[in-house]
Amino acid sequence: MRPIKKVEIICASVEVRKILTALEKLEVSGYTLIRDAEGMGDRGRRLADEVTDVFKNSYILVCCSPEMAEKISQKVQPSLKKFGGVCLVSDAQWIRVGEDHPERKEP
Amino acid sequence: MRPIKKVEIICASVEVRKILTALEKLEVSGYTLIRDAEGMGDRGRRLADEVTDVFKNSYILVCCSPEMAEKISQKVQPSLKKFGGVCLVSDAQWIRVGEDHPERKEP
Amino acid sequence: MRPIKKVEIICASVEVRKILTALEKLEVSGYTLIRDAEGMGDRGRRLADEVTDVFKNSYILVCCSPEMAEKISQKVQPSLKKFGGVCLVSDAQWIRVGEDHPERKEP
Amino acid sequence: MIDPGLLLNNLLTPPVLFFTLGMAAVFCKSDLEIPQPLPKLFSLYLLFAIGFKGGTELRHSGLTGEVVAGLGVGLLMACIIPLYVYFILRSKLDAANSAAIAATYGSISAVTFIAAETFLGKLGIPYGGHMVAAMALMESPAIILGVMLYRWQMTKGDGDPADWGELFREAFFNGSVFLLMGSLLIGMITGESGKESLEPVVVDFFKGALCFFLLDMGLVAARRLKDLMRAGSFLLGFAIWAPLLNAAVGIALAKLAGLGIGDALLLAVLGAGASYIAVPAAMRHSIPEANPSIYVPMALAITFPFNVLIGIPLYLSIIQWLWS
Amino acid sequence: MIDPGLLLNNLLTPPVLFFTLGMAAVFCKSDLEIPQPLPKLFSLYLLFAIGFKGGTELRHSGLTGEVVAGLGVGLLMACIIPLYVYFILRSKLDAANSAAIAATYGSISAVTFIAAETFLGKLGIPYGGHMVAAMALMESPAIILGVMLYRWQMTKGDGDPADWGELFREAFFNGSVFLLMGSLLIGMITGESGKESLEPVVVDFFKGALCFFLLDMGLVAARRLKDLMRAGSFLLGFAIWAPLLNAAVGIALAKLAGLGIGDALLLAVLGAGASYIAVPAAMRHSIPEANPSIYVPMALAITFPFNVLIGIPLYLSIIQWLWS
Amino acid sequence: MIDPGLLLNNLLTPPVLFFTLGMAAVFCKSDLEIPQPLPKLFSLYLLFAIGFKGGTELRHSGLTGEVVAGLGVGLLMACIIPLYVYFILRSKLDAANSAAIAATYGSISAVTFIAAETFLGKLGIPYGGHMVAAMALMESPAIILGVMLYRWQMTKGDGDPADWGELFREAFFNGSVFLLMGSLLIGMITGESGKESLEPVVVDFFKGALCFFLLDMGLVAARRLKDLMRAGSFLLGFAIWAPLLNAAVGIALAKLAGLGIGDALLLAVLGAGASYIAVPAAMRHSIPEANPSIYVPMALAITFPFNVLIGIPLYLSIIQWLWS
Ligand SMILES: Nc1ncnc2c1ncn2[C@@H]1O[C@H](COP(=O)(O)O)[C@@H](O)[C@H]1O
Ligand SMILES: Nc1ncnc2c1ncn2[C@@H]1O[C@H](COP(=O)(O)O)[C@@H](O)[C@H]1O
Ligand SMILES: Nc1ncnc2c1ncn2[C@@H]1O[C@H](COP(=O)(O)O)[C@@H](O)[C@H]1O
Ligand code: NA
Ligand code: NA
Ligand code: NA
Repeated sequence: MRPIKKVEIICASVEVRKILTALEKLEVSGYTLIRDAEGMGDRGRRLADEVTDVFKNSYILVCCSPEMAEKISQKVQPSLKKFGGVCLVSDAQWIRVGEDHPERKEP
Repeated sequence: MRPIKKVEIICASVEVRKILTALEKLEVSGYTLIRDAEGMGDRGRRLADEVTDVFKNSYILVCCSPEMAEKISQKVQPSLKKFGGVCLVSDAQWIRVGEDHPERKEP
Repeated sequence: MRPIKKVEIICASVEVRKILTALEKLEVSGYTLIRDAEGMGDRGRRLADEVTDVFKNSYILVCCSPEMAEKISQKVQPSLKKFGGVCLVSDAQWIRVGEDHPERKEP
Repeated sequence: MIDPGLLLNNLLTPPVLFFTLGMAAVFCKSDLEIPQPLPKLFSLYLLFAIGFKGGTELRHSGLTGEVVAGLGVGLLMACIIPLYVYFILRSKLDAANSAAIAATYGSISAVTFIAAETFLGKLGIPYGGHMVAAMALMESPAIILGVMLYRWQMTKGDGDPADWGELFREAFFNGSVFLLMGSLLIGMITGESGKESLEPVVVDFFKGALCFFLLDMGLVAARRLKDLMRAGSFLLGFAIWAPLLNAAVGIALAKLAGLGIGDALLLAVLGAGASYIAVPAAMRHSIPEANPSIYVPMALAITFPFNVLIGIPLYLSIIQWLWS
Repeated sequence: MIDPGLLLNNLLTPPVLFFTLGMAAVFCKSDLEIPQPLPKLFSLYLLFAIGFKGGTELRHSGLTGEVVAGLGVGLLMACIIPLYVYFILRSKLDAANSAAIAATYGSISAVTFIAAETFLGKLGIPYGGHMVAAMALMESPAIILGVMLYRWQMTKGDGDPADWGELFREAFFNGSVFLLMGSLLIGMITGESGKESLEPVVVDFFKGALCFFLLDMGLVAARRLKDLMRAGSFLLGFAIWAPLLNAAVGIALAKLAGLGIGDALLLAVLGAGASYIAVPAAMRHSIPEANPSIYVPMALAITFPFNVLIGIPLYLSIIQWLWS
Repeated sequence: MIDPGLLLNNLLTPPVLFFTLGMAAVFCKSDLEIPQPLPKLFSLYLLFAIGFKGGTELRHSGLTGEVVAGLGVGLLMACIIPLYVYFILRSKLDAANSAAIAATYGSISAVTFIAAETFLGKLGIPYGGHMVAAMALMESPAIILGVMLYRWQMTKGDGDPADWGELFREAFFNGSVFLLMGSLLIGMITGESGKESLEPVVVDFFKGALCFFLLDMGLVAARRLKDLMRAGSFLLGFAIWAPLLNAAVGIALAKLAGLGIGDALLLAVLGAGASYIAVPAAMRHSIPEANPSIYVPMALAITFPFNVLIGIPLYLSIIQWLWS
């Protein structure tokens, strides 16, 4: 059991690729993405009902250290500013298993 | 960085329209909706495996002030009571961009 | 309004069935499942883009007492260890309706 | 009374076999599944195809006496069934659940209807395209009646006036009713030329889509069987004998109205079928006090399989015997 | 000037009627919906089918003078329209939105094109398969031009060099452009034998899929109508007269290039159509300062219905009158 | 040895070209994608169609000596391949990954099989419908054998007895195996009459769906290529020479059993193909210690493209040379 920061990002679907790349560059240990989310905000409704993803949001969750949370929220600011979205940080306990999982063993 | 309340509502999919309308009437600044969720609760399993949405849940997230959180949870009580569901309130930091985004400029 | 623990589990989709069964055996009062999630972690990317669910995650949310949260996180450890995933516990207020909902009345 | 040849003839068609395969998958604990929204695609397609075909045929036949008789008898049946079902159930159940089940059994099951059409097609027995119109007309009245019965019972009428508008919208502009009606209308408007242009999709593609959809229905029906144990043996039994009773009413009315064998079977099946798409969606809003874990599995996991596997050939046997 | 027979002939085809049905569903507050990603399936299918068919026909016809003329005129038009649209709009709008709308109207609408093809097919008027190639070629230039206009305005050129590569990727390798181009190429490569093997899917299935897709377009267009109120009356009007103007340019160019009636209509429709798939996706990345709640609903909720319901028969009336 | 005419004949068919288009889209960084669950729709459809067709043909031919030979040889092969693959790999890999890869290569790839059928169809070379039954039978044994090898190695047998039941369920009632087997059975039961009613869906629609599915496979395979770098050069090479070796075994067995050219090719392809649907799903549960980021991309991103692009015409060249 380890206290961590939960960073939740709701962003425009068109920005997901860039944001995930940014997260990987920051070397986060992992992230989870729920691709299809709708929403309403300052920029009006996004109903996700078109064939293009222009009016669609996605939800990204990152569990990380407070320092990393700080870095992430800095990093995604410009995208959220341009394309809309929300970045939330909250506290949680990560009940994580040891690092000795089998798939790590290189063949 | 601004402390806010995170209101999470899990509700019957058939009620989503009404709840979103209620949120808009309360003039929340925004919300996010994940339309497809399954679940189990006092009313049994909802497997979301039918062509009708009768046994399906949806997930709604609203970030707002404590007062608004109070209002929202009052407002959704009757629907949750009739159709089942959960309303959670927790704390988070909203790392939000300034309000000067371009799409606001009316043409 | 009642303080509760929010247990969030991100697990391999192939494990969802087993984990839900485990939760039901522990007699949780309910859970919510978002079936389609992608992610990245120690075991690489899971893009959820194949016809098999081998590289896909799911998201499970359980609201419960601290004791139950403890039991759940113990229970899911082996699965998360073998198949990857995350288990988070955080605090929230459950604004839950009374138990007198109509569907309970047996016919 | 049921002709074993007919029964076999029905059981050994691909759609029915795929339904059985779906049920078998659940019993074998196979992980076979048809993820959403694929079943929705097939259900939308079936409504579109059957509505459109019915419309073109209605245009072709015109508004003959036979057509009027079929529609009239259908509507009549849709108003009778919910009434007696409600009063039968009230002896054992509360008003909300009785009303919801009455609406469920008073309305129709499009897929059961399609299975009956397919069965008639296979046997080469003719039937009228206007029966699709009858089906479309029969979907809504039961919803209205069910809710009226319930509100009447509750007397106090806590309903604000807007409620009734909402109810009629639910009943008539419900997604599946709307698509069926709309496609029927478009079929009527475009007639021959429309039929030609959509033939490959509406006709050739139909049986395959039906097989797929029934495969999914089999999966869902089998999964729901467990839920039914909760409903108690009275309701389990009801889910079998209600279709029998309602089919009998349909057959009697068809005989009185002088319909042909094909149309009589379709009418019987419209009576026997219970709605698991349009009605549950409407009941959820209009009678939230009723428990969907009762009325949905009854329609879906018992009445539907019963009709598709045994009911259809049984009703046809009876009709052939009565009409001959 | 519009021939009422033609208008009716267009309005009463299944695809147009299903579009209307979709709009009606929203106005009646029906809960009919076609959940994602089903609309994506139909949109991918339509691009695949139209590209492949066009390719096989192009292979069949070869690179004749007529083909070269069609492609050349199409490309020319795709470069002119964004320019004048941009300068017209700049008088009232900021650079970002002007550029995005210019790209939207300079590019094409595949479904409008398909509706025009279907309409010609119904009337038995011949047209060249190479017009699909023209369409494919016309999708990207407007994107490039729109962004160039915008960046030129901003002068400062805050763009890091990589930006242009990104832009060209957006313009030419955009999902829908890529699939259309790729299917066209594959159609050209496989020719007759490919056509034969895919005929049932690419031809027979086409009209049905079109109906379904248009049903969804109707739903989405009607939902977006509200958003348009924000856009103000200038842009509302623009969404009607821009297609008229652009169609006129297309017709004039077609006349000058000596195209036949069918090809002239298709060219007019390529001019008149506004993109609501490829361009919005590209603009979102390349001109994020523009507001998609303006340019998408203009194209989708006004220009598209206008073209499909009235524009196509109107342009044809004019062409028939000018060509005769 | 490979006949360049055959190679071209294979490379220039729509399905193979669409596969290439999918790979190209990823290399060009296009954002083209086929969102879930659409690929699942096509994969379910292909299993349904191929199973059903095979069943009707099996019914037609009956249980002749040829059929028995085909099935027997197929089953034999499905038991041999996992064994030698396992022991080859054990020299370099741990037991878990060796066993999982052995199961992957011992099982079959339905889409590779379909591509081979399509190729034979195009060349007009006859083949037996019972080979689909052989395919269905060959899917499970490799799963069982792989897990047995692994458990035998671990000796301690930490398995509670229930485990074996679970394993057999995974192997035989796996979604894709179940649908294939079920459709085959339904095809056998309904025979001619079933075939007629489903012909448009099962036959006419087939090639188009195959193109779409292969487009998606191209996208996924190309995305996975990067993951493979992790796997190391031994496994990369293995993913090429294993299909060659297994095809050779298949060809040898076909020769011994006296199969015709068409059936021999299908058997070779059943040997050469590696499973990326049924087996990974089963291995994930039964050998969680094995790394799916190794065995899935090997099968999907190397062996599959190799077989579809080069393998099939290569095996046919060899067979034609040996059989003549
Ligand atoms: N207060 C809020 N609570 C939850 N989600 C929000 C909120 N505001 C915005 N969002 C989400 O962020 C997206 C973009 O917001 P905006 O930039 O305000 O238009 C919306 O479509 C919502 O999905
Ligand atoms: N304890 C819980 N934790 C998480 N989700 C719950 C819980 N209880 C209920 N739910 C969700 O709320 C829905 C309706 O619950 P109920 O009203 O208890 O039947 C369920 O289908 C779940 O999705
Ligand atoms: N730090 C993290 N934050 C959010 N999600 C994570 C994190 N680490 C892992 N995950 C999720 O858990 C899955 C399995 O992780 P792993 O076991 O680390 O490969 C990933 O695919 C992610 O969806
Ligand atoms: Na009925
Ligand atoms: Na245009
Ligand atoms: Na193999």
